[in-house]
Amino acid sequence: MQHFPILSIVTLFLGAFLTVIFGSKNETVRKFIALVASSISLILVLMLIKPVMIKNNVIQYWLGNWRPIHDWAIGIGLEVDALGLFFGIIAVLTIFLSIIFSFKYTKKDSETDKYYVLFLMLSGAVLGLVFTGDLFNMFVMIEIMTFAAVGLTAFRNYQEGALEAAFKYLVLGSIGSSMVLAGTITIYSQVHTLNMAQISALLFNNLTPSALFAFALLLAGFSLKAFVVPFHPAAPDAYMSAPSSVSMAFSGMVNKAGVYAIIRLVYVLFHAMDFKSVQILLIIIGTITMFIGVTMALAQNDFKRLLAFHSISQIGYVITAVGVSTALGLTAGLYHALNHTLFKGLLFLTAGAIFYATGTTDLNKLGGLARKMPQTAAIFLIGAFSISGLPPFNGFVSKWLVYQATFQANLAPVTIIALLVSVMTLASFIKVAQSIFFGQMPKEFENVKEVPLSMRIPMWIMAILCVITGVLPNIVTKYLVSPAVTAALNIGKYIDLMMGNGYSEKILGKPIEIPAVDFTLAGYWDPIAWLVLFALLLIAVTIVAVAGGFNAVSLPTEVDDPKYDVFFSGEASEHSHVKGNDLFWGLKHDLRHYFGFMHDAHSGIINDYALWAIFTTTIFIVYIFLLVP
Amino acid sequence: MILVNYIACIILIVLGFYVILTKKNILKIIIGMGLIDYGINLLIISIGFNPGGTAPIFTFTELKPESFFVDPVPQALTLTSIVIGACVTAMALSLVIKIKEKYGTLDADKVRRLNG
Amino acid sequence: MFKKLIEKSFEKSPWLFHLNTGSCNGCDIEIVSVITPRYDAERMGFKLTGSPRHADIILVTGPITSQSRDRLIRTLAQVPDPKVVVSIGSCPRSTNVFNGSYSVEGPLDKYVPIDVSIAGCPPKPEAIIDGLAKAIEILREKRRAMK
Amino acid sequence: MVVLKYLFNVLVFPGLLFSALVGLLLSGLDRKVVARMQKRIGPPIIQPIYDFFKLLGKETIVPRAASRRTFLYAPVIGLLALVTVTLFIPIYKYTAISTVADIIVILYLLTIPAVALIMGGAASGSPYAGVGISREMVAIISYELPLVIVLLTIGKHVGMALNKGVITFSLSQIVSYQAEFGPMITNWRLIPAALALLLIIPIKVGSLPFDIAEAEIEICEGPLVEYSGAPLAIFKLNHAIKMFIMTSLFVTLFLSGKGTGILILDIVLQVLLSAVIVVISISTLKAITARLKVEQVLKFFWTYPTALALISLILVWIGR
Repeated sequence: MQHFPILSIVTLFLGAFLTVIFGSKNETVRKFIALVASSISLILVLMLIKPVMIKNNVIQYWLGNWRPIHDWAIGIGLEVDALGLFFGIIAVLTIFLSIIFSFKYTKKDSETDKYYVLFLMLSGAVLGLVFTGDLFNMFVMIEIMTFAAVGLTAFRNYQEGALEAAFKYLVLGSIGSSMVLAGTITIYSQVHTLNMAQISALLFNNLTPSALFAFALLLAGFSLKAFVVPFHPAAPDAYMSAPSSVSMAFSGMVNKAGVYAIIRLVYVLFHAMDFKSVQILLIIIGTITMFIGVTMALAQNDFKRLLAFHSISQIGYVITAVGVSTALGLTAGLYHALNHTLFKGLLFLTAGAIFYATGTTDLNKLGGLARKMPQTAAIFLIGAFSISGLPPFNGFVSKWLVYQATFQANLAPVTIIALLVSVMTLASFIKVAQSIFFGQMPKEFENVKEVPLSMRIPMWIMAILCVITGVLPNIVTKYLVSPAVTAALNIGKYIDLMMGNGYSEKILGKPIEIPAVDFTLAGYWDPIAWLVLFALLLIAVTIVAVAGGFNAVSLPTEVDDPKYDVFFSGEASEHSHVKGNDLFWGLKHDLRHYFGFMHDAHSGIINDYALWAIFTTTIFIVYIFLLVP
Repeated sequence: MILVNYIACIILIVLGFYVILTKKNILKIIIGMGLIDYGINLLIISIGFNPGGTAPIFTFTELKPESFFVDPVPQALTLTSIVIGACVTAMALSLVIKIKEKYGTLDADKVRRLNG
Repeated sequence: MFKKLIEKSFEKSPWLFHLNTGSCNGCDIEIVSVITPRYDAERMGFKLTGSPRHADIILVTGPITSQSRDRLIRTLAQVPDPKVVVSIGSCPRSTNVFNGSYSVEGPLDKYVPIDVSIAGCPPKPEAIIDGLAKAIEILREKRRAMK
Repeated sequence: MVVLKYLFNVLVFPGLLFSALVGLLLSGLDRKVVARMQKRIGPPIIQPIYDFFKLLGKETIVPRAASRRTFLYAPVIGLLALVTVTLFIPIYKYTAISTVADIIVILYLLTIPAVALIMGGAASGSPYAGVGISREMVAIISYELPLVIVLLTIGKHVGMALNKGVITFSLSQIVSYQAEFGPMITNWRLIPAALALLLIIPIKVGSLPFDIAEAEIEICEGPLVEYSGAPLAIFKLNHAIKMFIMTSLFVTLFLSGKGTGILILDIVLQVLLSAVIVVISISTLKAITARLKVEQVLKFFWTYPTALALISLILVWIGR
């Protein structure tokens, strides 16, 4: 059980190297290696749940058996506590489903062995980042992750803008990594160790200016990896041009890794959450990310670019909840991160399915696909309803916890913006539903077929998970979210492992207890009663339908009878489908100055994006130097 | 004496940022990224410097209690960082070649089909 | 179990759909005046609807011009059963003064069986209301026949 | 035994039967009052019940371009959500189901009927429905902001008084607050919020000045253009129940109190007060104004009601 973390990481990297050696020739070997590697790491991480989550002890593993000598860490250690494992489970789940989806999805692409190598490298790096206990190791894993991500973004280089997106991602990514490196080194100059547990023990309330400088740099670097608003422009381009199974992994794992790094940095390394100013900084960033993400998404014309902006705005939710550093806030943040991975992954897979079936994801060209692809439409609706937070689905519970947390922390404006953003999310997904799935179908999609089964299985798995996490909030929180919150808030156990027992008791005091998220807190009347209620009502309505003398529904016959044509005030019903940017004219007209400004602000020039990144880093540094001590 | 190293690092990093921000030619942007990397590598090395220490390379026989070394850990970190810097530059250059093929120009103002 | 109630409600809430096939708007103003406070057809449950799918009674005015002919047929086909066709004014009955013109395609009953025909050019609102009352009777017969 | 109670609650008392009947009567009253204001006699009060049953008897046509299942199930889902909401709204002291967090659950459950209407319209595949959907969504975005601020204000106000400053989201606590301190409307700080909610009710119900989504003449009833027969009847029923819910929510939030203690009298009192609110907010506005343009709706709702609600939020915030 001691070796599971390192084994799960190594199997993925080993899978990558084996694919290079054996997989380059034929397809099945390559797929087999990828499947075996991801399923092994899935099983290993899931077996870690019992010891870490339930009995909540922290697993430590020293690479190369470089044990600390008279308790000074010299080797690289993996420390898996509940927080790390929570994000590990999210990552492993996304990897497994994405690989299954990509078997058929990349059938039309050439050189797919390069795809599997890069994807396994990406997944190994994310798992490594989540399990590592060493700051420099975290930097190396971030670097590998960015590297693989850039390679995968440019995978379909024939696609419009893929190369440009990859280049911008690389430049911004390397700026972020340099900041993380500089931050790591400044901490090292301060405490002369790289082990995170030891750093947090030594840095406990003796924050010298250089430590603050390191904190600002690390915060900027990690929020660039999590694509928080000032740093976000590389994300929509990258998500749009990468294959959908990869952009599902991006929005499921890569920005979650950034969020994990921020939580680890802010809660565990620097105990910065005791300072009110750091909380306000995170909340401001989160709220801005939320609002700009969704308003940009409303104005998009491409399905995947719209989804990319939604990932950014949902990460804004998570960061705001994490910024509200009460136990309820962190529970809301982590629960929303889990839900986000599920429904966003689902939506990216539906985007992939549409791209696979029709060859385009442009909202202005598609229409009426629900009749040809009924299952994809049903799955899309589940994803759309859960992201916009309608009750029976999982978005409702986590967004509801975010509202409660923010409002109880006396942040009324944040709650109001959060609720407004939630409605705008609903608006943009109605726009997508109308322009892609409903309405009239253009001629060229007549012979569109449903996607093959191996692509639909991961979609159905995710849809069911979406509903489960929505209907059973107390089980999910008890076994997954609350242990992670305890691990993040009272870090005594994490430090004791390294510095010997009782060390943290002296400096940190008693651990903070965590409120159990029960139904009333989760804004629910217990879900089983929901199901009973819905069943009762369905029966009632059918009784009324049957007895009430309803006449049979007259369905359209094959013959060309105008009775079943759509009412065009008398005209012959030619193809006129209200789609893409015909919708929400009223909103766009009223906010046209705002939308215009936003459109020009995302100019696409790499220098502007770099300017934003560096400008916001300076703001972080100045803010933290002025306000924190 | 060590202060000169720190000032050199700062100059290198600021120069790198300046190049990334202002130069429109994407090749120069890559050079800018390289500059930042080298600045930080110099920073790492100069952090681990103990005045009067010798290089931390020894065999067990030579290890005497009074032998005084420079801190070896940052030097290990620099190795990885240099390798990463090299790979990033290599990847960026391959992307630039493909961009030149596809867009026909290296000017950042023209390579902006994805915007808004 | 609601059969009797449904039948009674057909009599109580007939919804109208006004279809203008090139009329001189004399009859159209009369139809609208039927809903004004003075004659107030709404007290008997009449209501003008926007879409033929919601309508029970279709008021057709005007001599069927060539332009509006197939539109007339298509819209009438899109009305769910039971439906009643009421022609307002003498144009649909006999293309009135426009008879023999190159663009007029003859009286309404060439295309669809008319249930109630209200004469007059334009018919007085009282005549229209009386015609609609008869139309309600026919609607109720059609509903009973349909079941 | 509990299932029987739920069955009764869902099907009869606050659920389907009661709210449908009262909703239809309220919309009949609304049409009658508007007619009277235009010096017309107007239809009998039970006219909507006749409309409902007549539509039940009509033939249901499913257009060729429609995706059948969503087209037929959308109204039923809207009805389910609406009936669930009626269980949460307390009538003076009696509530069918009261959880800690009623306001936000109601807020979200009230979006489901609007989404059901949108899904139904989208599934019908008609361009009129497409335009109707986009207007309906703009309407939702426009009224969500002030509605949220009003609900948070009341929650904060009651929270400050009852459970030591922490906001309360539970309606039963709000009713018990009003039982102690008298109806909320008497508190001068909350009058702007009451005005804002009065302005929100017409657009939430979709009545005339703001019914940009179902404009009869412009876009032939918007999302409902392809509906006929039973689904249309259920949508009209949703429309009526929404009117009852919004007005009784207003009564619960601003006009409730100790009540008479006997359940039957409480119910009658609640329905009467809701009828008064219908006359004040929906009918008068419908009789006086004409339909707004699409962007005017958003501009209107993000300025006047939001400003009113913010005023009372700030007043409450600095109140204690």
